[in-house]
Amino acid sequence: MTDAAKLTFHVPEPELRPGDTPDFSHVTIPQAGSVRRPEVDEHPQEIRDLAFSIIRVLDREGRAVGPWAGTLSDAELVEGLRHMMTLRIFDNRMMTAQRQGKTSFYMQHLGEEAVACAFRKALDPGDMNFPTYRQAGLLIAGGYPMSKMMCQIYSNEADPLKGRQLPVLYSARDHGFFSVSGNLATQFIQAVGWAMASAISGDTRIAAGWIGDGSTAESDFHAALVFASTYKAPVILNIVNNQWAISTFQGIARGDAGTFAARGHGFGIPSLRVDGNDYLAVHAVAKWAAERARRNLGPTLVEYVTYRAGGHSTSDDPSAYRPKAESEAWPLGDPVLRLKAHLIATGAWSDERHTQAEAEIRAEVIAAQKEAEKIGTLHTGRHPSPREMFEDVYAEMPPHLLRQRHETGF
Amino acid sequence: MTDAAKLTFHVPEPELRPGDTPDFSHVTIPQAGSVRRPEVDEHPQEIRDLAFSIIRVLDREGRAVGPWAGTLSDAELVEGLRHMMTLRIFDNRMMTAQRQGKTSFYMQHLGEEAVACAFRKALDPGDMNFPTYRQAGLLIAGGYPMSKMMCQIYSNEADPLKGRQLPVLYSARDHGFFSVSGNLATQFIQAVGWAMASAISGDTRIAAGWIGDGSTAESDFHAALVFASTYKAPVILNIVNNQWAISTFQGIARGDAGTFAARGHGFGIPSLRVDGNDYLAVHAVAKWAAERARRNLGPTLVEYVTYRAGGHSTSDDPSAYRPKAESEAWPLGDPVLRLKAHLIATGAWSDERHTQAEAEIRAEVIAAQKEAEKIGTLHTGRHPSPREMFEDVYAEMPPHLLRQRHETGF
Amino acid sequence: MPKCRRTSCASATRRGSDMARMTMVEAIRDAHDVAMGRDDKVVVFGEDVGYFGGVFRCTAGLQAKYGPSRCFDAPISESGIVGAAVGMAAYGLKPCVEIQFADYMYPAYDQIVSEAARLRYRSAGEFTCPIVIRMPTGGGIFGGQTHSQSPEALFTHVAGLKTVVPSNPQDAKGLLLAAIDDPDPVIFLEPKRLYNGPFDGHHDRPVESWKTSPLSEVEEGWCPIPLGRANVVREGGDLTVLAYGTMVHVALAAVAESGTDAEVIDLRTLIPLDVDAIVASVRRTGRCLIVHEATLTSGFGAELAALVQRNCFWHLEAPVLRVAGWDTPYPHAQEWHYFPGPARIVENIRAVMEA
Amino acid sequence: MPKCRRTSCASATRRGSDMARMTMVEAIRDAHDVAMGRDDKVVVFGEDVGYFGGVFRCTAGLQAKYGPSRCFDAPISESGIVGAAVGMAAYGLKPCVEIQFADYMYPAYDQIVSEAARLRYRSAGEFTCPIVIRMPTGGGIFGGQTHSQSPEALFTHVAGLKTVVPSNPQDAKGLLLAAIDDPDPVIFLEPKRLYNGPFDGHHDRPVESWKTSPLSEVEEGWCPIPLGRANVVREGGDLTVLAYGTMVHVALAAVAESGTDAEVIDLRTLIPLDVDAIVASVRRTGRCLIVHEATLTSGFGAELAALVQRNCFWHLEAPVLRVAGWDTPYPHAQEWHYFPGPARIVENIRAVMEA
Ligand SMILES: Cc1ncc(C[n+]2csc(CCOP(=O)(O)OP(=O)(O)O)c2C)c(N)n1
Ligand SMILES: Cc1ncc(C[n+]2csc(CCOP(=O)(O)OP(=O)(O)O)c2C)c(N)n1
Ligand SMILES: [Mg+2]
Ligand SMILES: [Mg+2]
Repeated sequence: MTDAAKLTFHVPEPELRPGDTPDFSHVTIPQAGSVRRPEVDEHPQEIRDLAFSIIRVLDREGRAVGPWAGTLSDAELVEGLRHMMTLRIFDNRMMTAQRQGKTSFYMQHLGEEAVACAFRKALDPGDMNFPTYRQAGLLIAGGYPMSKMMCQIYSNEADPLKGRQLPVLYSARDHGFFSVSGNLATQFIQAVGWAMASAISGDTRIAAGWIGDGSTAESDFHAALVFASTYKAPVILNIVNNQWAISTFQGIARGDAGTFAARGHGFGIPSLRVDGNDYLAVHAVAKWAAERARRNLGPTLVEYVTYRAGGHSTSDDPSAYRPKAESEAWPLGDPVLRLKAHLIATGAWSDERHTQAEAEIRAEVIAAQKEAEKIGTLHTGRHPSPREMFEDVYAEMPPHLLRQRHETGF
Repeated sequence: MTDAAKLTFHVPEPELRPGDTPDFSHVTIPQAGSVRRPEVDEHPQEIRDLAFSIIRVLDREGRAVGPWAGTLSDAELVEGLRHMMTLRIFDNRMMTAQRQGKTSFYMQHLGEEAVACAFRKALDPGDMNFPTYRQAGLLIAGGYPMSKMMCQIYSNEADPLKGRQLPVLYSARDHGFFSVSGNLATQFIQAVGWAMASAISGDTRIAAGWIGDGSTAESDFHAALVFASTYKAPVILNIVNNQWAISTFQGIARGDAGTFAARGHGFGIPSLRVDGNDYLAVHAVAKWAAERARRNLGPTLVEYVTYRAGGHSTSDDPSAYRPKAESEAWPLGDPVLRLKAHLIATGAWSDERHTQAEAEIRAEVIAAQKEAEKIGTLHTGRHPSPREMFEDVYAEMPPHLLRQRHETGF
Repeated sequence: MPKCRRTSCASATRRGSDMARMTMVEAIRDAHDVAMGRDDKVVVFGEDVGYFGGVFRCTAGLQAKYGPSRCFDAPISESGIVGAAVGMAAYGLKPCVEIQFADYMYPAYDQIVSEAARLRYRSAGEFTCPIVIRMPTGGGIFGGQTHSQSPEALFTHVAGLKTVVPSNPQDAKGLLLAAIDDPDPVIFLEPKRLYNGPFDGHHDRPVESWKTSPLSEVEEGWCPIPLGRANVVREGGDLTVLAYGTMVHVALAAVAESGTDAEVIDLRTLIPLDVDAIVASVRRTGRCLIVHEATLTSGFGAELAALVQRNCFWHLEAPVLRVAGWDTPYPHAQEWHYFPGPARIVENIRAVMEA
Repeated sequence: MPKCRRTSCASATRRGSDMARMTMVEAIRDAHDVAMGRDDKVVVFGEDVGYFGGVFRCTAGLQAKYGPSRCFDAPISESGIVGAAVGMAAYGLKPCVEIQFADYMYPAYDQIVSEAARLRYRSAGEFTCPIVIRMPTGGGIFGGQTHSQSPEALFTHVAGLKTVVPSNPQDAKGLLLAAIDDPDPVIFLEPKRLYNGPFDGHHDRPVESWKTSPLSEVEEGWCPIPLGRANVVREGGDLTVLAYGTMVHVALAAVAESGTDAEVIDLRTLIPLDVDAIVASVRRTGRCLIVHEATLTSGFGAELAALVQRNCFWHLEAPVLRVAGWDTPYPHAQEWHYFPGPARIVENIRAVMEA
């Protein structure tokens, strides 16, 4: 076919790069309350549309509207707000600590606090999350001690992971928080395996897998969907679409699909898309998915639409690849401000109480930090013994490791 | 949630196992000609239905009907019939040769001949297939010498692959046939890479990837869809759904999805499902997909619905896991008989010509076999020199391999 | 086999009525059965493993006996199989999965190396990964480059994994039981050429069956063989031959043909390695030959040679030699030129003895 | 560095105006630029490689200069990246791809081992795979277990691959040019601790920059360094130290501190290995120490030790010793206890000398 036109190569590009003026006016944001809430056992084919919309509860005036509203009391919402505020202040302190050389590395959640904080409250004790590095909200909202998190970040003597792991790669079994891997996506299929195990055991506990938009390109994302779909595993498969994967915009991973939620359609898995900056919507959708899992109806895929307002990590400066003010232009707003506005609107909260809460939380975080720093930071204070380096490779130390530890003199 | 019912574990099972009476009456087969033929540039969203139907051209009376009919002349169809007959006789001879110990292993195409044979005719010279082990029809329909195929199967001195590869893992660059890998699914993303390279180079050639139903569970299937969708690669992604993956029925790989074609929907890739036992339908759909690719419109996913009528390989006996007569009950019939009936109906063919053609083809195949066997079979005759074992590991033999070859005395 | 000494799960006192003759396939099946019967937490899955019982039949009958929740078919996704197993282990089950051929473990390599092997370490023991990953390994069946590989060195380099290679039905059962019982991930490589009979490398002689070998006497019930202990399968003073899997039989044949009084050690477990047994033997014999099917360069033989020269330097009377697969992919037609058969081993025994 | 001898891309005659000072990052970028400018078939892609220019900036500026068809961002799918590269190579392009960290190569391992490495062989030369897979390797940056690994032995065991590890900007450029030019797949491991300056293991001393090192003098333009040739970076008679990557610098520092007159060889290419250079040196010195960051067991040092004892047996006056990472995952806080620093090397130099 020599008369065919030459092929050309297509590389998706974000619309905006440094220097451009942020503009999200072309992004269609459905009105809060406008997306229906199907029964949990409705056939996945019948709810295809939910993967192409955005489930939202909080409207512009801060009112909770529509069929997804009403899953939480005001008291619970105030607690949720405090969790998000805590996470933000925690992040803030740790970003600074990293700059001060107290740790090697940190990753914050700025702009995404609602996702993990609200999700956590839809789970029951005993359920297990398989998180990535950006779900510390699960720990905060689950009441895990902040000083313990900081000890991990500082790799000090009280680090529950004995200094072995990169900062923020927590593990907290009793808090339903699986050990975070540095390798992307591996946890997604593990979550499915855990859920399969629960079903095999005739248990009632369910699992939740977590993955970022960029990481959905990894193979284990596919493995997870294949296994979840095949064995109808009681698992919630969460995609946190914060628009960016380090310097790469979501279009590189999503390709020509309308949304990440659509990935579920190839597997007959009910797939929902939700406003990730809306604490109430996240919670309601998580509850819905958890009920499906617990009623043995199988997996649910959820895409949380949010925005990574900060850098990817302390090693990253996003101004090199996106407009500086892009995050402010982000049309779904800030999760903390939105929930605050809602609670003020309902009368359960006020600016004064907010300011006061902020001060209280800051004090708590600082107290936790002091406690952790009393023990040590990466380069100061007390650290796990180098002996620890040789422990836990196996349950029992084999002769060759004993020999090596001996060589070190520890 | 201690009041929740216990979870139970779900393992999909085929409806029928050995001893059961085959029954496909619940399988809905759309009427030939009933599925519309969209423009090649129609939006994937608009043709979602094509992934859940079956495009068919040949009706029960052997007539070619509907919008997908008419892509081939009678002469071309006669040629196609001869290709399928050739492949079937070739398979037959090689199955016997394996039982006679002339080779270690063989894999046949019984019941699936139309897929690769018809597809081949939709490509242009220079296009590249990335096949699995069950697409020898591409070689037969492309005029590759049968004796060369047999020399590969016999690993004899004239084996183009110098005895290095397992039988049927052919390679034929000049015939647009990429070296078959023993590792499932790896070729699917490679096909996308080849297509990307063609686009990068401003070429006009396109690629086709091939995969079995069972192998779609592998990670590289996902990688292929992600890359094809992202870079709009000029590639046709073929899934041959022959219902079985060794002993495992398609439900284990497909899970809760309606069809394999549906997998494309998660990626915004136009996805078609076609009667794989209908030579005309396969060709028409392949043509459509090829045109999309060549017009720089990007990838197409095609699921060919067919049935593996024989064992998985010469090492397999399907009566251990499925009813013996299942293949006869298969509602899409036999591709050779269906095309034959059509050509007889149009007057382009007759029972006599068929019988005569069969005899001619058998003679051709036997002649090719004689030619190959004159050179050698796995354990008799002339073989590639053991020296060949050390060649082609690298373009130039590095010192350590030279030393090893020297050690062998060759 | 003169001077043959064996330690196995069949303890002397229990010999007799509670022994059965089994092929290696049957012994592996039996180990599964015993482990599943003893512990509900043991689940078995893999490609074609459920209804059909595995392409080598190692799991035949288990689904019928224990139900599809305990033994089931998996999609063709090695990373999915191992990834799901890691999650199940984190839950508290003890998955024992099959990779259809060792050659197909690569898609699962990330889950094995980055996840299974490091989970206990990275979580400081909070989560553990007691899984067994079985895979048929090695050549000798005209399987070509994707049904013949011996990738053990790709596991022995990974901290956190144990790697086991049995050479006979007794060991296969006992070691598999120990592997399933082990609190850590174990790679269990099954020499497929030994599934149905021993093989001494003389491919042109009639096929042997396990039925006539004393090594097919397998104790019934729960009879684990501890990981980490080598087995001296032939005592001798002239040199020490280190081997595992199929090569144990080939080495024994070669030793007999060479007329040397070699000590032959079946390593059985590569990690943890029985260094003491190796060192004690080589210090006594002063000479060492290492045999494996895997490609030579960076094969496990390299580690063995490095350890031996390090620990036995002053006792060595000749360089440690290695006989291994050539540094090429495993070819199909040239199988017997590739396979390190008795002739090549005899030649190298001579070289070690004459150095 | 007394008695320092180097062969590099900077031939004596061309020294002068056509030299530039570069960090290793700049040298790698320059090699890409030269290769892309010279040959349209060279395409570069990987995660964050396009617009941003790579998390270590090794491809910065290439997309702007050559356009997004020649240098582009890839989805986070290592198997996709390598799999697509294999297909592109089969088409006739010469892809040079980046895996963001060597620790993340495992998802691509199947495509590397089963496909790239064996394509020429299995197709009898009909299809070839001239690809380069670059990946930052090694520790020393507090990267924890998933940003510190040295997986070279997982490549050296695979027939069909070449494995390269440069230790300075000159070599990085020259070897990368040769790798891109090579007709076969090359694994190019870039010691990330050396990206911006040399590092001798004294982590408590001020960070050094390449700017003051003569090794940052990099020839401009096309200046490949042939693969397969080691570099004697310090001549000496007491013992031979074999190292590559970061450990070359650490070994040199340790040698200086030990006061021995060691010969230090920078292997540069692990496969094909410059066995002749190693054997010649060890036969002369009679002693050998091997140093690498990767875990000890089944590391590339095992192969080196096996080769050295085999080829230099009658010349060796002491066992070959290895200094390496411990057989544990790479820990975060204990980095400097894990890293084989100068003190450990000095100790082992003493042990080799005193044996
Ligand atoms: C297997 C693997 N490949 C690459 C990386 C490097 N890496 C770390 S985070 C990241 C981006 C992930 O983006 P996304 O999934 O969107 O998550 P986000 O950071 O936005 O939360 C990359 C490429 C890795 N950790 N693991
Ligand atoms: C990575 C990998 N895993 C497993 C196998 C073993 N295997 C070979 S063919 C096959 C079944 C493939 O079934 P399908 O994809 O449906 O193709 P079909 O044989 O039906 O044409 C399996 C499991 C393999 N070759 N490669
Ligand atoms: Mg993201
Ligand atoms: Mg199939």
